[in-house]
Amino acid sequence: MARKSWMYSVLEAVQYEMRQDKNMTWIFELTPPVASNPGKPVINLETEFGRSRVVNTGIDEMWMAGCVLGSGLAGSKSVTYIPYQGNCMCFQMIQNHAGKLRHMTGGDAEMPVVFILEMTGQSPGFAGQHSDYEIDTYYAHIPGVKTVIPSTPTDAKGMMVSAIRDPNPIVYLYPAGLRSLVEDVPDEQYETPLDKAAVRIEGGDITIVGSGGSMPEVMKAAEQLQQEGAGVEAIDLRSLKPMDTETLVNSVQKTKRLLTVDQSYYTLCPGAEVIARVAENVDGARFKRIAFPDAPPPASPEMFLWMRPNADHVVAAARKLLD
Amino acid sequence: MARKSWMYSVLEAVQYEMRQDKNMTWIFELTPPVASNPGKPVINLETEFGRSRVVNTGIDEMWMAGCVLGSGLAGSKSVTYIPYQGNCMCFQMIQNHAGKLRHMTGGDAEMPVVFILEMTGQSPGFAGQHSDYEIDTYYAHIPGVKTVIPSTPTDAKGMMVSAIRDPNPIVYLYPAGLRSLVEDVPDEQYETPLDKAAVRIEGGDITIVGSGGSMPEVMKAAEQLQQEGAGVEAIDLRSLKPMDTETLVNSVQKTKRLLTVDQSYYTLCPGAEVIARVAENVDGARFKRIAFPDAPPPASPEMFLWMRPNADHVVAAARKLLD
Amino acid sequence: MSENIKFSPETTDTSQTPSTTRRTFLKAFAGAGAAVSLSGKLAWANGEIGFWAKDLPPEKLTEMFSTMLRIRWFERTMVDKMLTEPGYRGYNHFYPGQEAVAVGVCSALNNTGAFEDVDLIYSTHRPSGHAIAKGVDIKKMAAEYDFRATGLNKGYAAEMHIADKSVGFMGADGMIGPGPVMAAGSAFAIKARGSKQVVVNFGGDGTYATPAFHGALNNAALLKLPFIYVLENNLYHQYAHYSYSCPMKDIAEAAGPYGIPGVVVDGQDVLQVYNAAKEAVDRARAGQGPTLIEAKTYRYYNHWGAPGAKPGVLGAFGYDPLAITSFRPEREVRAWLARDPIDIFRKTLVNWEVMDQAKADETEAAVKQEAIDAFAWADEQPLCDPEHGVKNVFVEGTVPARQLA
Amino acid sequence: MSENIKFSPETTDTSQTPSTTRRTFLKAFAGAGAAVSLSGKLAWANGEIGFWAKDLPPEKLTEMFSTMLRIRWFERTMVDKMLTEPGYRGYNHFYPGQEAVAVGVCSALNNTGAFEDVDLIYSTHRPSGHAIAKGVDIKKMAAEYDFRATGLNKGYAAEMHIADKSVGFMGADGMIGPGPVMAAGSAFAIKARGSKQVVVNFGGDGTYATPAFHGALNNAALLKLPFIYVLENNLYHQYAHYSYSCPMKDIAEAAGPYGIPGVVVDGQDVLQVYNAAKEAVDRARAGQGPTLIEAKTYRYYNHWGAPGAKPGVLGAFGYDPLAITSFRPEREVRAWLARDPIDIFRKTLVNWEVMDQAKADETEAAVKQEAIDAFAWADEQPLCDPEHGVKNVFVEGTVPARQLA
Ligand SMILES: Cc1ncc(C[n+]2csc(CCOP(=O)(O)OP(=O)(O)O)c2C)c(N)n1
Ligand SMILES: Cc1ncc(C[n+]2csc(CCOP(=O)(O)OP(=O)(O)O)c2C)c(N)n1
Ligand SMILES: [Mg+2]
Ligand SMILES: [Mg+2]
Repeated sequence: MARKSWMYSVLEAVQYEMRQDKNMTWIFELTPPVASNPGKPVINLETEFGRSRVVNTGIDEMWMAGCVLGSGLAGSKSVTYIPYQGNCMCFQMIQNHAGKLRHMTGGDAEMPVVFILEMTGQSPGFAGQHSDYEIDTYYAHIPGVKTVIPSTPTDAKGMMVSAIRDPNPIVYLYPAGLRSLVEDVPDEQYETPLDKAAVRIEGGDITIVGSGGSMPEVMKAAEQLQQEGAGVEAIDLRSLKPMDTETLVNSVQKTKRLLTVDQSYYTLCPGAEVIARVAENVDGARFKRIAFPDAPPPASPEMFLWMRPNADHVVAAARKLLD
Repeated sequence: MARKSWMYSVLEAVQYEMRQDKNMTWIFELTPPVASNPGKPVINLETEFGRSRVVNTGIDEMWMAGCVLGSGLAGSKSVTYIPYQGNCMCFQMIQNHAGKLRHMTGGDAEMPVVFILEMTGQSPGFAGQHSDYEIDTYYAHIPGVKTVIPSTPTDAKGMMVSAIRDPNPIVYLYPAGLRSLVEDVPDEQYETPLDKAAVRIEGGDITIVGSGGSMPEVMKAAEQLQQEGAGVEAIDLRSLKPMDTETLVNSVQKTKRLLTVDQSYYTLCPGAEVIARVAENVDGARFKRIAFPDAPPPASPEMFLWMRPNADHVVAAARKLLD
Repeated sequence: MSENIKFSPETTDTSQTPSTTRRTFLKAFAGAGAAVSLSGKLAWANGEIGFWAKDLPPEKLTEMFSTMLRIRWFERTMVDKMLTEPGYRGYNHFYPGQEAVAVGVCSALNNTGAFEDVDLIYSTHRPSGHAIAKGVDIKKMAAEYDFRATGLNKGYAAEMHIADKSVGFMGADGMIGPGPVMAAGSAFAIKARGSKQVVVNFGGDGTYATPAFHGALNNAALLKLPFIYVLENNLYHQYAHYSYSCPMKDIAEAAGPYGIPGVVVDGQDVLQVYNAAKEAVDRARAGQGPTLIEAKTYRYYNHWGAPGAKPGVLGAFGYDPLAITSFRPEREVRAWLARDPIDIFRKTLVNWEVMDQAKADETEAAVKQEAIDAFAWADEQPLCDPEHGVKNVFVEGTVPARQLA
Repeated sequence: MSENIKFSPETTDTSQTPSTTRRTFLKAFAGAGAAVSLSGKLAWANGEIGFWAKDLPPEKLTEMFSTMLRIRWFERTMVDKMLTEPGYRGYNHFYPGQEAVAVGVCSALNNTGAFEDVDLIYSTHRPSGHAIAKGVDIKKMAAEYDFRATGLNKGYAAEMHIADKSVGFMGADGMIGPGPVMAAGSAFAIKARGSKQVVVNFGGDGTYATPAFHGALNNAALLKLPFIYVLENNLYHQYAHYSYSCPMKDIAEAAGPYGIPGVVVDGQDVLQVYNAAKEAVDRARAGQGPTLIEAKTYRYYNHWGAPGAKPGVLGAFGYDPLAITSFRPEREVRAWLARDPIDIFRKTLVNWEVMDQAKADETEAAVKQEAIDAFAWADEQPLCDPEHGVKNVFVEGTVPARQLA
């Protein structure tokens, strides 16, 4: 156990698995699979495993996704790290091939592969294509892939281990805004389930559900609401598909109030699915949802920061539900 | 007014607009813009307007979408008809460019373009990539494009007229399973709004909401339920984005029961958004949702037809809500 | 740098060089990654078949002949079924006319053994020929095409998504474009793990215009992958002539900038195809990287199904379903039927005394019966259990049946 | 069929042909869609600048010189601001080192008039040079880069998405790949409506590997569009040398199979670039279709922002942010600085007696002041109203503020 950054935690998981499995490969583009951490050896997958197994490519994310998919089909575990700028360039490959090949072939096709899809860090100032946070929905609607989104370094590592060991294609979303998180993360390999939401705080008055990039603000807001005396149950979805309906329903059975928080665009954001699942199963509850407006993120920090859901927005919405 | 097929109605709209605007172009791939209808002149856009304005291309749907987008940016109205096999090949072009350019440039970019995205006919027997009905969600989550989906030849024509005249980029979804519909369609040009749901049947006991390919089954089920004595309000969304929250909320205020029906995969299907919007605004209602399971469509007609939501499924679900 | 050798059906080689000398010449020639081919008339007489093919043992040649016939009769039996049995539900993108390509290529591959040893092929929406040439069982295919629970892929696939890993048949794919990228990805994994396998991607002339074409070739070239792109140029993608989507006459030219061999081959001559494939396979196995092979060929039927065909008659004629921009002329179909790959190969085999005419007929009759039996067997197979539709989404379990509230 | 002429910095043309004869020669040469270029030493002395450039009036040459300086000083002023003002929020993908490409190309275009007449350019994530060369106002750019409400795009764009239709600057785009496809689409519309405009797409060496590269060139070639792809090969895409993503030395070679001219040009010599662009523009306007121009060039700064740079010093050195696979050597930066496009052009202008050294210095000082004033003006501009973020999504109205419950 040591304090570790997000990327160090993830590459630790990958390094271990690549040492076990001599056939496993890693495809990257801009970001070399390198991480350092105080008091720990530098991890550099490229130099450790060599350029036949760890290779960068030109700006062709369709190739990156197709390459790991083809590797998986040919019997090798494979992972790719696709930068956020290309996270929709590979969309069709995952939607129409990774997601369907197993079923379409009656189980003949095997795809033990992981698509790490970076999402933007959502820093103010970048606008449109470099601050957008939207692909959670696109990828969670695809059948046949598991779409997961960790929000802590500990989960990032455990879910990476599970993703690599899972025989199914996994879309592993990585909101790069979380790259600055540091926490105690175990050194050994451990698996974190790919189908279970995490109840981060228990409480009886209101359920607040977020995922990935919205979790830090959800947690901040939950603390503030607790200080105001409200019993907040804060849930981190972690897996968008399959979605852990049971945990969600059990919570709202108890609280009768559900607030969802997304950085994704409002229309058809993951929160819509959360509300729909709960509304189908819990009578008499009340619902609210906040999300990024149905507008691309503008460059101006003034505009962007006003639009991006933050702890204040969460608190204000929760108060309305609690009234 | 004459009885017309879907495609004839649409091409009538396009032909008229292309005659008005000498700069307007049409890009196609497999399906030549040709339609015939009993008692009517054959419409053939390619021969009428010539191959400089109406042109087919190779199998490159990114080009098709980029070509109309670039045409619009350069000041020409343009429409493309993308076959269902390619309706995600062009995804990134619409998501990251058509949807964002106007906002990212502070209004400088103008895109008076229409992307007709064919969805499969969902005939049994084709499996995976040729029976899937899923893109409604992908495209409705994109900001900056209006995503519409007519379900009758009359709406198909009116919404095509509106789409061409709208200065914004429009994703015009076309569920090819509806191509066999024939009805009386006016000969003259008329506009059908791109932001209004249609209440197809009024009733006070239960609201059933569908769109596009699910509407024929919704209507069939509604008739049967009416015969059983239930007051069904059947709503056709028509526009997925912007979604007409007001019509939905008003209806469920009255009926207190909402059933959504989608051919799209369950998780994050349009019905999830419908339920979430209503649940945020109507207290004490009950909700149900049916949709295609989170599985690719299998080839076997036995499997596929069991999975595809039909009128019987709708009736059964409605009965449960009405109980 | 690339070596493009043009195939021109008009050329006639009048050289009478004895075959051993010719072999030396061809070896040098083929060393440059090229294969030449001539017209439809008996190739061997002019000596241009090449040395590899001539060295093949009679059993191998006979097997290649049988395989071509198996494809032909699997397809013809199915065409007739579609035309004569109104209740028959199967469909197909028929392959006849192109048999020499699938068989020529797959005969140069390793088709048996463990999954870690067998060569892999990726197919298209027109998979029957590739599958049969790779060794897929036609009974199971016939059952799959008719959505039977005991079909090759348990009724999930139908024609457009059949796959059979056990013989390295990685699957048909209904999309045009991504297949080659995945295939190159498999070649990447194979190189990374140090295996000697090679990967062949079959793709039509239609694949040329897809954005993926560039990605597959560029990355295969950069990483020197054991990857062979067999581009079956049957002149049309759906109903459009390839000149609508490709600015060059020989698509093999596209190999040039990538610095890989681009080879044009007569796709009606199985031995020419075999030679080109053998070169490419040897290169790939030796770590020398990818090859683009363009096989000039033709499909006798229309793009899809049996429209324009008559029971018992080979090919489809005169059917124009829409006001198509460029529909193929019937004379073109007849001209290509006159260069039938099975006829061409049969003549060569008889000429080489690998078999006589009677033996050839006997072989054909046996294969035809095998096809008829396969479809008859398929007809008896059970239909699928509807509820299995929610299985096989993931390796484990089922997904919920969301059509039921 | 394509005509590829190689640019080799080592070649020296020793011919002493007088310039009129040379002009005839070059005309014939250029008729084949080609431009040649030599080393960094004074080009005119050897006569290889070409006839178009020599015919340019002094005012035009002076304007080109000013524009190059405007780019240089806009960027240098901003670099220094980033390095010295901790509160400054703007950022940039700096263009210095490449000025000759933007200015050489845009000088061959029609940059004023109605939107139906002006030539269009599509830019990239590295847009300052293209924008300024096309005539965009630098005050408004400076304000936009600092997110001001009165900026070129009202603060919505920042650097990576600036656009100014009024001068045919169709916009920067933060994505690599789709731009060329849209640009070719604009060329399609232009051809369809019979306008004489041409469309230029700027793209880096990084664009070569994108799937869109194939689609843009293939469709432009097939439809003979008035489209020019200016590929600025500055050797790196982000931190990777182009040899990691491209198997050929001259990316212009990729034009070959499409049957369009592929021209290599010295991107440090604005007159060579102008000549190549002029040829391509003339071809395009005459309906002869697209051209691919590869300009060999270099960026003095790192991929993004000012790391490794010092205030008042041109270029960035020795900064390796990560354990990068191939980080550029500092010696390489210094070697390219020694062939500075502004120095090269200044020497030519002095030699041609278009201006003397004093006038050149004066011009530079004035332009530098203009840049300083632009950023000073920008500093005074109002910030954006937060609530405007939900405007400009559609032509009409606003979208709801969904962050508020
Ligand atoms: C991305 C995509 N767009 C369109 C189609 C529709 N389509 C199916 S087959 C085909 C033609 C393919 O032509 P070619 O590659 O030459 O193969 P052939 O049919 O001649 O064997 C097309 C356009 C598709 N399957 N995928
Ligand atoms: C599709 C996509 N993938 C990745 C990126 C990240 N990215 C931004 S600039 C760049 C390098 C571009 O290199 P090049 O085209 O040579 O232009 P240069 O920066 O040298 O001007 C990359 C990879 C992107 N913007 N878009
Ligand atoms: Mg073809
Ligand atoms: Mg570059």
